[in-house]
Amino acid sequence: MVGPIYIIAIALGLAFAMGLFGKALKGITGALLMLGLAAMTFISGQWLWAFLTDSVTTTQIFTAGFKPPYSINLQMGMEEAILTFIINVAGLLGATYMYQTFSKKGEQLKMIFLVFIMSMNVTVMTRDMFNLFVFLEIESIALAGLVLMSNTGKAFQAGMKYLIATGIISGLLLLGIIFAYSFTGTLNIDDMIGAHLGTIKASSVAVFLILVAFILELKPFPANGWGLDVYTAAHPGIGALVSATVASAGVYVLYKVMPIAGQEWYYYVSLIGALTFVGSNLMGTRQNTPNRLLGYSSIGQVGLLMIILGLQDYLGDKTAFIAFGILISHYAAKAGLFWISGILKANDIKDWAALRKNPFLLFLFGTFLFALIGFPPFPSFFAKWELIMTLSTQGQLVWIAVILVGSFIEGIYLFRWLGYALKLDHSELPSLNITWNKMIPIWVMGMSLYVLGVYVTPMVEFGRYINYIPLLFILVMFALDFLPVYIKNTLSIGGVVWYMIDLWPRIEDDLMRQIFAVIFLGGAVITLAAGYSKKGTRKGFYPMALLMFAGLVGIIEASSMIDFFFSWELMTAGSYFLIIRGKRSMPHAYSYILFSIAGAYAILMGFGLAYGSNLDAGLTALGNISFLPTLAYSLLAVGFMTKTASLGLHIWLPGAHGEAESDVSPMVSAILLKAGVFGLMLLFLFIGTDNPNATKLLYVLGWVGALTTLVGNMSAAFQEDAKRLLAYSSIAQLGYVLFGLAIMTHMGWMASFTYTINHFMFKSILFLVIGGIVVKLGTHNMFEMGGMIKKMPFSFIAVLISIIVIGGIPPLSGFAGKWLFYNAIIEKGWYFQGAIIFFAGIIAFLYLYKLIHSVFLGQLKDNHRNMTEISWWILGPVYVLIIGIMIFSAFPQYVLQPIGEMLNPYFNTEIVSWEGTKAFTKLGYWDGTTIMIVVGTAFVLLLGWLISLSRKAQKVKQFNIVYAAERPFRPETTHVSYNIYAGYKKALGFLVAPGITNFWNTVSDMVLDIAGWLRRIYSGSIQNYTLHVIVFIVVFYLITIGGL
Amino acid sequence: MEYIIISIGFALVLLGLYGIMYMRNLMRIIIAFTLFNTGINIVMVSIGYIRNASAPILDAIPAAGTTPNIVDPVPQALVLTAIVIGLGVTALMLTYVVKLHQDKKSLDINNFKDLKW
Amino acid sequence: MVKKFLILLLVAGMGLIIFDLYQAYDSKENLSTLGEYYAQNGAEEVGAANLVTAVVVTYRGLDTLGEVSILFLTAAILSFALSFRKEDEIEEKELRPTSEILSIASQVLTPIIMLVGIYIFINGHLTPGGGFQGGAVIASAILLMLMAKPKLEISHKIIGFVESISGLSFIIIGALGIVLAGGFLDNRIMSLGTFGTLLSAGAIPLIYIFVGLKVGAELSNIVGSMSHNQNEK
Amino acid sequence: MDYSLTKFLWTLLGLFIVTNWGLLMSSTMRRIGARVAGRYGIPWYQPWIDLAKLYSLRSQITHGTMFYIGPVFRLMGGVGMFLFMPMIFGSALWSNYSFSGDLILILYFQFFGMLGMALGAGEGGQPYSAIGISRGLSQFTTIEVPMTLAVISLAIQYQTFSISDIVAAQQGGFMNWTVMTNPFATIAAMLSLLGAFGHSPFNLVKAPNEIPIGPPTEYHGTFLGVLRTNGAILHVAEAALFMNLFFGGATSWFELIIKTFLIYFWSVFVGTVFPRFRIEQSVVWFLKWPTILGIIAIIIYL
Repeated sequence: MVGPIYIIAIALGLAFAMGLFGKALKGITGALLMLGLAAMTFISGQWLWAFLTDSVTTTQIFTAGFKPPYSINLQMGMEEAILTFIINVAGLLGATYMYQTFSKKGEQLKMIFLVFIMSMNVTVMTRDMFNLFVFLEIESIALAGLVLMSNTGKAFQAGMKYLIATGIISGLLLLGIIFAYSFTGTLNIDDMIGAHLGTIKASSVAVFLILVAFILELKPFPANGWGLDVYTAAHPGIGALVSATVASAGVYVLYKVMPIAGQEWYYYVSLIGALTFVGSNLMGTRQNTPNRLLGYSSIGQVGLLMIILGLQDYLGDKTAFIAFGILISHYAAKAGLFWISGILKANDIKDWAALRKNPFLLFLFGTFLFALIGFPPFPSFFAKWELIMTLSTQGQLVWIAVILVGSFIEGIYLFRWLGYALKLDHSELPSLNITWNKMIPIWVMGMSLYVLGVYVTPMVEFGRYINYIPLLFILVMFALDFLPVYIKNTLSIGGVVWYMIDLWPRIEDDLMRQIFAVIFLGGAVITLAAGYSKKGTRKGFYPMALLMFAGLVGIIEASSMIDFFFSWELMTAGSYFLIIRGKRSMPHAYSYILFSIAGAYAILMGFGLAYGSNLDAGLTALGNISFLPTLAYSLLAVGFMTKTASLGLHIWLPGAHGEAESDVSPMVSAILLKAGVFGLMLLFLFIGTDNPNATKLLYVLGWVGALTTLVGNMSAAFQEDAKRLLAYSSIAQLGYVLFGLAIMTHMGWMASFTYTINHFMFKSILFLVIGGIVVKLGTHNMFEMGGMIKKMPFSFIAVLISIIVIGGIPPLSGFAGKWLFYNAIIEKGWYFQGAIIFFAGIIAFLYLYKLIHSVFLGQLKDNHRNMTEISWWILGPVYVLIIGIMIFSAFPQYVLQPIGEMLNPYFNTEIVSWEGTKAFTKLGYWDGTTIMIVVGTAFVLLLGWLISLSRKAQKVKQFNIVYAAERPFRPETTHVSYNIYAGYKKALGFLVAPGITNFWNTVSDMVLDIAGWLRRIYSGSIQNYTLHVIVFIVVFYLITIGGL
Repeated sequence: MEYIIISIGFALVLLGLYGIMYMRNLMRIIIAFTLFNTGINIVMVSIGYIRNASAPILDAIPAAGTTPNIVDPVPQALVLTAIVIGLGVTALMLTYVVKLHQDKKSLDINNFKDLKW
Repeated sequence: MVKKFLILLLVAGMGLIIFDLYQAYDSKENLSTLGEYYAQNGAEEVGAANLVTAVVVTYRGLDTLGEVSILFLTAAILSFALSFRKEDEIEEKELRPTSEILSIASQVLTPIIMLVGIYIFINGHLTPGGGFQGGAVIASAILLMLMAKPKLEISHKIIGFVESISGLSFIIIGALGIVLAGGFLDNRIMSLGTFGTLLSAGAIPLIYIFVGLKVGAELSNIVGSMSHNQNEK
Repeated sequence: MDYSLTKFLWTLLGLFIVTNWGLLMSSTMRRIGARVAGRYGIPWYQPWIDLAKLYSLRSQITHGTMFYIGPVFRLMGGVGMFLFMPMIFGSALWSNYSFSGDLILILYFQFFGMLGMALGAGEGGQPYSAIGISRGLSQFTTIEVPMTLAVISLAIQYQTFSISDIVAAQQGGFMNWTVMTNPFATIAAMLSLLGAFGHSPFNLVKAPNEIPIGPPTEYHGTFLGVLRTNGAILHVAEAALFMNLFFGGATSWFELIIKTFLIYFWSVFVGTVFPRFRIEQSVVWFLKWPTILGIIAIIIYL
């Protein structure tokens, strides 16, 4: 194998040779540069390969023929191999990316670049303290040179700040090194580690200086203004390398020298890391310049890595996996993002909307952002998972909270950015001019994230159970994205059906999972079928829809917590992309994803506590949480409730569902919300009926559920937007489900199941039909509709049946839910919550009537006179569901009886017993079939009676009656169904004052204000940045050694 | 003696830091920076000082097991490297100052606040 | 005012750290382990009378390579950075003629200074001095020339040639160490010779010659670039 | 479960009795109201004349299918309530089809008719209808609050939702009636009944002089006849429900007639004394005293 020393030799030799032959070889210096970088990559690559195949062990490379400490030695181990490899790869790709720039600007730049990459290799490999210092200096000088490449005033300023700051830092490092030498008599890092400098009072100052210097090299908050400026002003190609490689090398160097200080100091590294992670991300929330934003994010990620390094005692042998998982994701993502930024040349993240002109770039952009946040299947996901799990086995809850809060704040700006790119208008922006050499590096980074993600999956406990087959299918759908809708739709439905057939035997004995499988996959088929009504290619829709469904199915199938969480995140990602497809969806999808991430983190922490209690990642671990069980249950419940949009966590839903595309709304409403229900059911089953740790929690959740129904229904009643009305209705319906589950009795669960099944069916119907109508009429406002019953009779019947179900009116299946609730409430004794639930149930009539009246009844509007029925591709699936409702209403026992039997073992409370078609409880009885027969018979008889009495009725035209309160123009001024419940609003409207929305707005304003206020420290003055560095040093000193 | 030298070194370090923080003219900042560097170099050399020892240049190969009475050569070697590095950094800073001056015709740092927040 | 106070406060804070360092410092009677090893074995192993040179060139040869790289980098960056300017901005400045003393003295002194510089780096393994010192002296001769004749254009070709050749040779000698001796930059690829003579200490004189040439060329380059830039408005 | 023809015929007979009793009761009440106001009032047979006239009107118009079916839904609501309620305690034949479901079924079946009426009237396109409906729905939501609380209180008291069982528990003298054993629930429910019957002060749904007759504005002829019929049935059925729940039920038609009359009279009595509320007033009113009483009715069982 080629020794790593040749990395240095090749790089320097080539650099010197370029100076010698530069003029003569002008044409091929570019090729030489690439060749040199390729050779360096090859050398580290072959070492990496050897380590991965276990054919070598950690090797020391001695120089000058003497053993350390007398001479300088390099070390090549697994970690060094990985780092040098990624550094050289980034160098190679970076040079490819900047090929034109380099050839324009002359030989010197190429030499500088080579030395730059080489110096980072040495900082990683060297085991000599002073040598480390020398090559760090080379690195910063080379970087300062590369910054000059931009040749702008800003770049000069940034470089100057950088030079002064690093000059001070390295001066102090030098002081530290020389004193460390004077105490230990060696410069070798390993010998210094052996000397335990950090524990001796006198030498601890030296340790302090070394440590603080290496920490400062990583640009800790707030002493990092100079670093940010470099990110902002440097050529994006250089920014990519600073973020990807300099940061990686710097983190590794810190990791290398930390043992010199000893474990007493680790805590402080974590502390600084936490400050940096949270602080930097916080300020990122106010940033609109892409490169600077990336800078904030980079520094934040490095902060996270510092936390991990500082916590390595807790993380034990998982440290490497976690750190590398985060590091590599950060590395690939940041490099890719900077490169994309270089292509776009935008000064505002809003201009990234231009990305849509190149779908590949958009895809890669999304990939990088999701990798940064830590979504599956990227390595950072697994790393974060292991991080949280391991920390919780050590009881480090505060650290978990800090890490998750920081990650969440990062999500705030990353998803705002993604939203801009996906939705903002880009017609004014120039089209992109992309050469292949700029595209290839970005592709390589993007693809490597996927490959690495899959590669590391089995390294995590239970990771091997993660099923990548659906994801492969989705990849194929991506590849086929150019095909027309009807082909892709057929393929998608085929895939879903095939998966259903494949899945069924695996869940044969598990009714609960079967029910949800039918809701998820059956729902998928039905809602996808409605997609036949769309024309064109519908770019990007199918992969994302399938991603969501894959996630949903994964949740059902999950046997371990990681499996579950993996699928949960996939589902979140898929649904985010679905939701944001709507025309005005950007802000709503944004709040959706933020709530989802926060919820996911709550779940993650809950899982962590479960894992910490059992050291078992199986899902069953949830059943036995001994470590802070109440907290764990609460976190999990809150996490799932972000998906069910319970009160307080619901504000994302109306907009997200209301503005989504017509067939996406039913997907995200009727189907997606059930994921939260499934999660809650799993959780509550694991909690068990008489768990003393959850009694209070369940009681609170009961109230939350009840109030959710009240607020949801009342808000729906005051809506003018048809789809938002339905969205609020979903909130309320899920409130019922939550309430029933929180009751934790047989009867309550039966009610919840009934509601779940009903909501799936009627909300699919309503969203499909109303969505179709909204598209057809071109307005969401109900007061602009009317009289559609004449134009769309089949839609009317579908909606009529649905609202009978929602209202709980016998004989349809909604009544079953109400009846079960009455029984459950009396049995449980939650009378007042129950009263609220029923009150809310009656309020439902307000919005139901508003919906059907304003859309279908009343007066036909002038501009709708030529409307026809909505597409049969929509009505077809709708009528399938209506048949389902009818069957469920007439023969509820076929569904509810097995559910009851399934629930029996879990609850020792009163049960619903069945006698043929009749259901009994201790309190009452109900016979769905008989009611259907009686009502049906009586109805037919009465209708017959009326018909027999009627003469030949004469049809009246619309204009035969007065228009006392409706005008076709500016209808909202006089339209009877505009603000139809004005009086009611006057009386009870205060109940739905947007208090919760205001609350969240205030919170977000506060966060942004804090960020805006904090970032004023970055005044742009060189002096201030120097001050920050010195303040950082002095304060750190006073805290650590000064004992402050 | 060595205490005085090291004190001078430290004093230069502090003086340099003060200058870097206080000065507004870029050239002066660079001068302060070289003071800072020089101070560190002096400290480094004095660390290697051994009382009553001579320079680390030998007249003959010492006999096995005996140690010639010389000062520590290591800090001297290090200082050599440090000086060169300091030179490189200073030269680079000067280049930057040239570029900055070309850009804004000014050396006052308050004129270079284009990048912030 | 507040700022001034804050700066003083910070300097005081740094003073606290430095005071801690000062307290930790003890004047020494004995060499450190590393220094002791070099004192005992350096002369024998490396063959250089000047132990500092032994440490710089051989034991810590990688550092020296780094130093050379830094100078190389700096020179490259300077010529790169100072070269790109818009053509119309370049405008020759009218310069005062240099004094007669300076111009005549420079003609006399330049060769002598150069010679001294060469002496210093050739004898780097025997006497105080070495490649860097020698190179710096050579560059000072160039500086003197420039001061005497501000319009003097230094031939970048020659300087670049010297610089690159010597750098490349350094690398090759270093790499030969892996093949012929114990490792990268091992000086024992040539015989160690008689201790204390000019042709001793293995490859050290050779390396120092190249280092000296390289440093001299690079510093001259830096000085030249700066001066060239100075001449323009 | 008895689906025999005998049962069917007996139920039809019951329906006939109830309809006629309802009509008679309404004319009686109107007379009482007139007398209080110093007028003479209609003859007791007036409702039959009205019905005959309405059913035989020659011409009729329709605004569409839902308009046509609306009255059927409405009538189905009233008839259904009757069908699912045991009328005479202890009689299998007069218990109608109450084996299909319990009290909850009846409570929710009320909505069936309301919804149909609202939809039918909605298709008529008459703004008065829509205004009437929106008021009706608004008011109805809060009427149900005390009612729900009372029903919950009853369920706690009797541990059953079965109406027959509730009646059975009240047998053996009026001291066993719910009105004596659970007065708070009874008062709460009786107050909510005022709203359910829709007499003044809660008659703004139909609001004479303001929006002619509310939801049925566009209905006339046979349709109106059907609605009137339903009104008669519904009043008796609702009164019978209250009778069963709070006043010991009835063991004979005679007892039923007396009790339903008195229950109905209660709302007429209040109606002639109090003027009409605005919608926001009535909505809030039901959430005040009746609700508080309902809460007390539950608290005493906690």
